Amino acid sequence: MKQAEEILQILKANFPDSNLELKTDQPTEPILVASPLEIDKLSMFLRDSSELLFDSLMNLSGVDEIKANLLSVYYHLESTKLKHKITLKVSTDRNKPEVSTVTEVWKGADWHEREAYDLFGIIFLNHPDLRRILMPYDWDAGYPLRKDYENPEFYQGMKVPY
Amino acid sequence: MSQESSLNTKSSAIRTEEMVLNMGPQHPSTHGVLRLELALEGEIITNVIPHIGYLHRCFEKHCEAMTYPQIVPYTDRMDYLAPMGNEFGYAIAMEKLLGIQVPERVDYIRVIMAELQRISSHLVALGTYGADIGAFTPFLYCFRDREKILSLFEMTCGARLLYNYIWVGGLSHDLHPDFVRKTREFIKEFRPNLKEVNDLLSHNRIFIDRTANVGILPVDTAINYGVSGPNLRGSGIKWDVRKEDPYSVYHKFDYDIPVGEGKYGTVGDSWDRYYVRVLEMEESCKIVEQALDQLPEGDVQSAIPKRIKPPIGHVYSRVENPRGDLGYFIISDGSTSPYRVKVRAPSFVSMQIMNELCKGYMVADVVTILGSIDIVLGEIDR
Amino acid sequence: MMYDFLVDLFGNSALANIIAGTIQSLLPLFVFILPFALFAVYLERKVSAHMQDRLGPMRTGWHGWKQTIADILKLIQKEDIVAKDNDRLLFNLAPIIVFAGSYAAFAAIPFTSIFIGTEVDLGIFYIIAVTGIVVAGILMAGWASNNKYSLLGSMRSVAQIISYEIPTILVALSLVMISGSMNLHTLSEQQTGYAWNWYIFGGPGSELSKFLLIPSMLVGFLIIYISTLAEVNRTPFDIPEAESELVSGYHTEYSGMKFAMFFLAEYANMFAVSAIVVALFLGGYQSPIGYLGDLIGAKWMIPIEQFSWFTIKGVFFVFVQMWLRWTLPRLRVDQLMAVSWKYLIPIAFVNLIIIGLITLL
Amino acid sequence: MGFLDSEFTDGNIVITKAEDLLNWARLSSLWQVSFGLACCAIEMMATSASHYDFDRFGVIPRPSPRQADIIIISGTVTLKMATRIKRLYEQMPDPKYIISMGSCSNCGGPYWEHGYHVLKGVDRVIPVDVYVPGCPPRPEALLEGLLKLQEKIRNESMIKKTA
Repeated sequence: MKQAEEILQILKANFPDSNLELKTDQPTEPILVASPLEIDKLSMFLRDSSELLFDSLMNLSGVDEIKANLLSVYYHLESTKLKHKITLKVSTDRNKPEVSTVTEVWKGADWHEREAYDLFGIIFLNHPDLRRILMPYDWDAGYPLRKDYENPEFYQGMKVPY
Repeated sequence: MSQESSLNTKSSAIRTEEMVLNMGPQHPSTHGVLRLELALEGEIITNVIPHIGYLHRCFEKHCEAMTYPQIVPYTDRMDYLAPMGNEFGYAIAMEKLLGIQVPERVDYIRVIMAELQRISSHLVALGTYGADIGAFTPFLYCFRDREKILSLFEMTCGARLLYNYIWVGGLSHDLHPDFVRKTREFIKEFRPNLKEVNDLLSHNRIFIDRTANVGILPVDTAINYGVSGPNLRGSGIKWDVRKEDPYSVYHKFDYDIPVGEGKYGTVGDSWDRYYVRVLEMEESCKIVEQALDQLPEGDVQSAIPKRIKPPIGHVYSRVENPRGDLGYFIISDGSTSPYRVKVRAPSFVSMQIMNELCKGYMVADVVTILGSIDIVLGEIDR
Repeated sequence: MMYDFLVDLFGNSALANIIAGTIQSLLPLFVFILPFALFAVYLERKVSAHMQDRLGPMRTGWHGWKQTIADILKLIQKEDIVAKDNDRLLFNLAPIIVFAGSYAAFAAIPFTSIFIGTEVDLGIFYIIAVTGIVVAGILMAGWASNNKYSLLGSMRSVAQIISYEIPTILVALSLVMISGSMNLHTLSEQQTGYAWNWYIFGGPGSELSKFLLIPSMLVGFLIIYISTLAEVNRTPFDIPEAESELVSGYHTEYSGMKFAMFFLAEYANMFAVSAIVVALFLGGYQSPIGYLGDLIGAKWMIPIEQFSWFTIKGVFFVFVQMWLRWTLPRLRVDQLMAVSWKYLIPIAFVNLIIIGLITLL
Repeated sequence: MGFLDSEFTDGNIVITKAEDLLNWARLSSLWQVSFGLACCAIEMMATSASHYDFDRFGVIPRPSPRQADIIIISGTVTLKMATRIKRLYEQMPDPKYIISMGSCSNCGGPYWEHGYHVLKGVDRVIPVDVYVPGCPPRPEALLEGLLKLQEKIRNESMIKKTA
């Protein structure tokens, strides 16, 4: 059982070049902010390090932070063996949203990442099968959960708005 | 001539080809509108590609447009076999974000409802599983008992399927004066009925032959995929959010977490996943009985905030739904509706193991494995 | 018998022969098979409903007795769909062959001591051979539908029917060894008297060999009942039309009357196989307790009584088939094959040898 | 109007009686495609189960659309699903009937405003005979919808055009 600060210290010791930051101004859990292209290496370490053993990815959610012109991904991790949790966050440019995939680390991330791609257009680099998942494969009207999304008038001849 | 010779060189082996079989979206046993693309070698499965999204009802978009109390009915419609659990999860998450302490009676009633819902949800899982394997009668027996639970819910809040009962900070109605007596009566008559289903299905030799040693899920794989709930416990690990990350008043009750033991085959096979559900119903009965005994008095609406306007921030909270670990990730921007809500749906995660489980089995086993995972498409697609 | 009567009636000419032949061959269809199939469908729905705490059809007539009539009348009205990629000829031919195959089996089934469609000396052999045509029809249906579910269903069905014919034949053979006849009429006549003379209790006579035969006959009876279940695709062997896997198997693509033909053939078949079991083991049309007609000296009543006994026994086994269907789950296709090849066939062989040795005594 | 014309347009006794019989056959044997979409499908299952028993009215589920007469659209129709439903409808043989069960398939239901992926009413792709309101409708409501459909079939005519 480790607190977020201890986890940050361990990570800092192992990844001296990365810029990791712990945001504790939140009313609930603190967030560990990492860099989007390093998240795969970081995750691999989080999973395999004997002190941390984050063997389970509880949740992965994309968020559109339109005011900061960013697309973010939140990772909620848990260790079923050591019973501790951590929230990671990576942010990437809205015009070129690229994040390294963590499917190698947690296989369950596969569909979560596809969903984030489908609904936000976040591109997960090296993802084995990055296709739309919830929306139709031929949906070309953009990414519905982005804040500036506009619904098309028709899809395959069917009227979409009420 | 050249063609002939090329044929001759290959004639030693019969030309075989993979057959692609499309199961769904309209298929009797896909439990809704799931489409499975099966690559077959004869009747042996070489690959399974699930296609989801046929029921994508834009839950997360609706959350961003609705106010916090308005979201509750939409949560009902995600896992429509366990709406009480969904509402419970949402209420817990919001109360964590708002810092509300609900009266004890509210907590007890919520637990009773969630556990009754677990029984009713597992009954559907059992019944449809039986129907998948070919035994149709247990399905009707299960629905008969489920009707009784639904009438208990109806008595409390007036709705049969989607309740809008558990609100942020309280409940929409207090219990009906007859509720306690009728629930006790239900549990009394439910136990023998469960035994009947067990005799008819669980310990039937044909059923065991069909499900034991089929679709074995090792614990490591399950955790790596993030599988939770009865599917994870079927693999033999005692892991339940109610015990690991206690919420509400679950710590006050005495109950067991059933796990798969590999009674008729290998630990983690379809039969284990199925039987964990049967045992869980019994445990839920125990919890409901204890909660009814200890039920305190009080006002169920005293803690409901007049206007829900949480501080800027985020919360991740989870509950043990019948299908597993249901998580809500809510980001608030300080206004009356959330900035972003993401639901970690247990079926969404469990569905990913289909390919892993099905490889090398036969077409008939796809149905067995799919049924043993017990998915709800409303939750997968949201 | 019946044929001669009809030929006499129409004057002895070539035309009369044709008319008599036609009437005689259609008679069982209209008098027995169609009404029975309608009744069996209704029975199935009622039996299943009452086993499942339901009521079943209630709105058409008293307790919904007209339900199947409505079903058939509706199916006649339905559009007959032949899709573009179906093999039109085979697609249209398949239901006829399946229906004809199961219907032809009725020709050699002895309903009473005086009425039997055609008294062939190779009765058992004929029935087993002619029901084999059904296999061809099913395969045609599956292939012509150009649908993967249909194809898988028909493949499974063919494999299943052929596998399960072997134990059926082996058991039938053991009876042929005891009785020395393949004629079902003769077989039934041999079991006359009381229930004690039925072949399931070792057959007529009172020598030692009869008592030695009883265990073997019980085993044989079980084997033939299980394998006939599989031959008519009933649970736990309803794999070809396994609803939860293969939609509805080989008849997925059929609509309207063609589907009705498969549907009726299935129920006619259920009775046909029960009739074979009854004729071989349970005395055929013989009464277990003697005839009322004998008692009051009205000889004309005996055939009617025999017909009732035969129908009662047959319907009872049809009822057991339904009972099993609504109780048991279904096996997987490899397990199904294992049941036949690993258990039923070896046991039937051993049984056959034991019976052979006993008859030598 | 000549005598023969009136025989056929007003309907003579033989035709009317035959028609009644055929209508009766159609309305008392409505086989349903066993096809569920969303929450309403659970209520549809409950309707076929012991307590409400659809079979009383002669409704049995058929897995193949080729052998079915009615399709109950039980739940939210999404854009991805709409084309499949249309195809399913086309696979069914005539005469065929449709019951739209629940608000979602009637008009989009609670998803009418922000549902970017929800078809606002199944009648945008296939013709609907009976609409059953509710979210989800109770089994009794679905039974009522079925009785309404039976009434509609009872008044059908081969000769007279019905609306």
